[in-house]
Amino acid sequence: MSSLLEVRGLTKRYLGLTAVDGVTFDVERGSVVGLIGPNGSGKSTIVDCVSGFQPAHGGQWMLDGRALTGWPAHRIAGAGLTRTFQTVRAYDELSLLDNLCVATQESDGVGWLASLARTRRLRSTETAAAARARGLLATVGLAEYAGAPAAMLSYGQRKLLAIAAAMMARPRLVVLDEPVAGVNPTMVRRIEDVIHQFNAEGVTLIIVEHNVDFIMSLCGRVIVLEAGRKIADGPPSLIRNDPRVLAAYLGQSRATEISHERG
Amino acid sequence: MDPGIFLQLLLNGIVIGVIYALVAMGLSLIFGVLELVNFAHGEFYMLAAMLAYFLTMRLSLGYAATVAVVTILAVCLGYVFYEALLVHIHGGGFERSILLTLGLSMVLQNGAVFLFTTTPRMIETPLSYANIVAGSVRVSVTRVLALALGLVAFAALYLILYRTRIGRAMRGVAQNREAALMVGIDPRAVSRLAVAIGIGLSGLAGAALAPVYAVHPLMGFSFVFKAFAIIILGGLGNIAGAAIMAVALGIVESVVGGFLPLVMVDALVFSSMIGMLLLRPEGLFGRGVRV
Amino acid sequence: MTRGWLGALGALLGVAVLFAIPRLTGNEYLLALGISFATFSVLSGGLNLVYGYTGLLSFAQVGFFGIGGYTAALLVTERAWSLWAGAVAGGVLAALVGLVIGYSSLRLSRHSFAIVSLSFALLCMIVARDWVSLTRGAMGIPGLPVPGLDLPGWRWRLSRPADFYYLLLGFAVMAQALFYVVVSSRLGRAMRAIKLNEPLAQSHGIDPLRYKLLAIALSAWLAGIAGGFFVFYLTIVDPSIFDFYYTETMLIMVIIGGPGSFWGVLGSSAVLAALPDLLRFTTDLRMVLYGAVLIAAMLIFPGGVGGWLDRRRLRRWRRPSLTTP
Amino acid sequence: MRKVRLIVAAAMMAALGYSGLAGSQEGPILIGASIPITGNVSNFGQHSRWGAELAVSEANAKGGVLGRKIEIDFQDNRCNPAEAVKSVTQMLAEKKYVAIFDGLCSSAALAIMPLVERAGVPFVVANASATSIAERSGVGGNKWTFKVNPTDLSMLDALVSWLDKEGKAGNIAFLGEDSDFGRAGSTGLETALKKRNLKLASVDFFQKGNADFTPVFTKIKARKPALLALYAVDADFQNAIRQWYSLGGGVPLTGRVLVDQVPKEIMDSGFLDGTTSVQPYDPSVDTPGNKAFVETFRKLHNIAPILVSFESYEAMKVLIDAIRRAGKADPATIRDALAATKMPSILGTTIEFDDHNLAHNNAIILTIKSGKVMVLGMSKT
Repeated sequence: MSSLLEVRGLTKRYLGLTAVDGVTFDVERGSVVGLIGPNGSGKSTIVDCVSGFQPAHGGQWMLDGRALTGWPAHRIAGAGLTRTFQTVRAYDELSLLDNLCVATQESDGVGWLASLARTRRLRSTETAAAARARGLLATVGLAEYAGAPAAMLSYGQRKLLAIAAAMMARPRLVVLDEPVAGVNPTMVRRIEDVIHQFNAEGVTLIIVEHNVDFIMSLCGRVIVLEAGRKIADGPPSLIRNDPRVLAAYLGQSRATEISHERG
Repeated sequence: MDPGIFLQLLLNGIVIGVIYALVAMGLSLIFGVLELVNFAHGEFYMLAAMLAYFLTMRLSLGYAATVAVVTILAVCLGYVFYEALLVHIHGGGFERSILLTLGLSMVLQNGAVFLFTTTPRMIETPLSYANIVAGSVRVSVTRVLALALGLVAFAALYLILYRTRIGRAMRGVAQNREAALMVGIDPRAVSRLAVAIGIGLSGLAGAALAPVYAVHPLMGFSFVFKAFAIIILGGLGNIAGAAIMAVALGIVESVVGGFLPLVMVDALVFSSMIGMLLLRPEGLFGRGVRV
Repeated sequence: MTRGWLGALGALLGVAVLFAIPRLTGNEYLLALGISFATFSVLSGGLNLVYGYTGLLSFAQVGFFGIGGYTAALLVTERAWSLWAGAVAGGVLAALVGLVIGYSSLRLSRHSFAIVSLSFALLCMIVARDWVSLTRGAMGIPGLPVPGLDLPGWRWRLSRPADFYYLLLGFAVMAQALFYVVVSSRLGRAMRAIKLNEPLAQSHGIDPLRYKLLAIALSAWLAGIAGGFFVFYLTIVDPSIFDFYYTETMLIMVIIGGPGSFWGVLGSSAVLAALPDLLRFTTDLRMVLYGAVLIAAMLIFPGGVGGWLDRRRLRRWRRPSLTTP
Repeated sequence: MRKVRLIVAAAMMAALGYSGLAGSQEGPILIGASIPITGNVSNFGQHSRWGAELAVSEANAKGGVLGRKIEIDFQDNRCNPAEAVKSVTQMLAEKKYVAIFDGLCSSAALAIMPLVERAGVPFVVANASATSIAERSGVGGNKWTFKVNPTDLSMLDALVSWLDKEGKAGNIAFLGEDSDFGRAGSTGLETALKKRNLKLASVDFFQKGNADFTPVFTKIKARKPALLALYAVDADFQNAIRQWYSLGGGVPLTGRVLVDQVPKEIMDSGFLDGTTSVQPYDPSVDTPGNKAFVETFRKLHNIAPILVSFESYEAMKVLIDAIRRAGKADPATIRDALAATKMPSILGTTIEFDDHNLAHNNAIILTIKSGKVMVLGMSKT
């Protein structure tokens, strides 16, 4: 089981504050890895650097052995590492179907001229993309609104659409940035099922989240960050009682009480 | 380079710069608070100059009285301008503001041509020919008065923005509209005041410059592009940046105008604008008011 | 797809009618209006591609139009090129200038592109007037020769307005067809995605800079060629070709037509190319009325005609039958 | 799609409907005028209009011409060839205008010339300064275009010969508006001076609508020229004169100085004494015709006529005179009548067209002595 993503010594500094301080971790092919930590621990910054939206000040990262360090965001996405955003984003004026088709059109190898000349190859690629999009909409339960503009969706529905869009281009690794933040409980379960289904189909995922229960039930492995440094990395059962993790979340004194209770 | 000439150019540059600042600060305030560009800003300056000419020559009002009356009327006009037109496109209406103010500029400019004809008018009072002479340097009194008015306006605007509650509210709305809403600032009242002050400033500039330059319906147009250049170079929405840039531009135009051919100066202004942007995209002084 | 075929048929019919006009009426004024509409539709179509679809506010269109005009005029009068080669060369030069402006300012922000494009248009006017050795200065280049087209068996001398009507209308139809193909293809969809949410588009593998430069270069190229043809219709090119009045007209056409709406902008280009002339009955109040129409249009049609059409489409989806979970 | 074509059809119908109002055969004689009503040359357009309207109202007061009243339809060309072509094409398409008048800006006039040639309608240019207009007209060229105002070349030659006599021609600084008017002035002066192997001391141009001249005046003052050739008009001229005065220029002006527009205070102070200027026209010329013209003009618009008002007034009188001599309101006959024009000008000379359809009205050389404008003499142009 070689690792799909290798991150070595990732560092990012803002105006005298080291947001990410030499973080190193691997992600196994087919696994679901959780990334948790209190506010300001550098979770989102790591996602932004790895996906090319923020320049890193140090360290390298490789996908399937290919170095992506310093690549612009759109080339990293093309290489098979896609992501969603903390503040949910969608193309409001485009239909749900178009929202998804846009996500894959750059990586299906049809050039500009072919697109303009509407060659047979383009038409077949487009119909295939539309079919795949309808399938993904069905998976996330939005199939009946395929033609509606994205502006019509509720907050939770937009989260589902964003996840579906990230899956469109058959990525090797998808990073979900707080997929269930601010979402009602029924929708959280729906998102959890959707993630399970995509993982079952072979997609490797990194999930950045505050909802620790959500992470503990979903992820095979959890990485915990505090103030830009990795303080724990292992299966959920181990992480749940690790004193340093408790200290990071609950403060030192409370943490020691709990670890005594749990013996 | 005879120092007298350099001093003459420098002094002249400062006077023009301060007047550019009045117009540019008004434009910058309106852009900062309402996030919309007022293409009709030059026309308000022209209307103020026309009114100043009318008051001085027809009603033979004194210099100070004319400036006061024109500025107050300009502030009221700013209120009316906001309530009648700008209020409808508030919030994210950037492209609609372009069209609305372009339309207004056409109506005001061509309306003035229709009503007052394009014949240039000069304010002829004993004041307009008085000069202050120091060695080889000569400056007309009306320019010195315009400089004084400009500095008074700077001070007044600074006090309003940084020493009053409404001023703080204005800077708040300019920096972050949503945050200002959440703490209960009424954006409509603040925006209306910003427009009133902005138009008031360009009214003051019109009144101050009426005795210096010939007054005619097309005098506002050449000012608008210079004012755009200034507020962009100074950092959009940054009022202090606009003021400093305006004075700097006035000085550069005047001093360089004394050496290079005059038409080169305009080319210099616009190419330096492009150069400045490529080096510091958010303008010399950063986004300033808008964080 | 019947709606598509119906649309295509409607468009073909419209074009056929427009081409028949010179035969129906000898009224040269209608031809002049038609030429003005054709030229402006290429300019506003280009601006709609750059601003309406890709979200880049640009004031540079008139600069490309003028560069095309001057290049064609200079190449034909100085180097004895044909109008066809001269106009295309003018277009290519305009596109190259567009790429330079675009690349240098877009790496920073959309905002700086708007400002650089404004300065560029104003600089063009100054250069046209003062770089006398290149552009003959304020006098412009008068007396442009009558262009001709020599095809085996058919020699076309464009001496009458009807000839230029066919030329500019034919070019406008081709330009609009090219715009339509682009905006209705996935390229257009990618451009709209960049306008609607650029970071999201980047996360989907779309390189915004490539599409922005494509939009700028294509619209500049077509605007340059249109400039080349238009100045030969006028038989003179002078610095007033860079008049800010043209920029205002294009912006008005796109904003009233509705940015991002192909047919809306095409329709508004037709109406607004004729409107200033239809208002000629009042010599003095013409521009005052024109300004008043703009203000009224903005207060009544906030999103422009296109925006109004979009809101109607949205309302159809808000019917109560759409149950949300 | 249907909606869009409706809009286009409506626009077309409106245009057709508008042009359908052809006047009846016996209605007024219609003359089409294309002048800048908007844009930064609108002050010239306004004066051209006032001048032409005065000529027409005087003719109509005497019963019009051929027993019919005369009417002028002014259309705006923004001093832009595209607008000029569109507006003049509209007028020519209605086939009811017997002549087209002025164009005013050189590029607009040059763009109108091929239209009138194809439509077969006479075109009387009153103000455009480009020499290329006359070069392209008359024998072997556009025989429908007639230019009433003289070009700068001949006038400036007369001025320079005058200045040379006073030995001041060698040190002239030139400051002109960056337009066809200004550029024609600088080339005209340079050619006239080259004939006497002299040169301009310095040449500067300013952008029309530029308000502040202090920087360039300071530069010029530093070079201590003997004369300042100033080519500025309306608001620019007012600003320039006042700023030159406030800077204590101390050097008289030359070139085409609008002497009648100098503020009284500056004129009386003797600041401009020694100024010698050449103009195709000046309100202070004391011929009876000019006195009447200036008086009526001042009564109507309470300012004195400027060069443009005079040129349009005279050009319109030439056109009306040609219509009278043609005997019928037919463009071709009017053209022939125009070619044979021999009309007394209010400046006392007679206006005739040479083989390039260019009239050579006199140029007036003026000077200012102790605050008074004096006519030094007239010279053929």
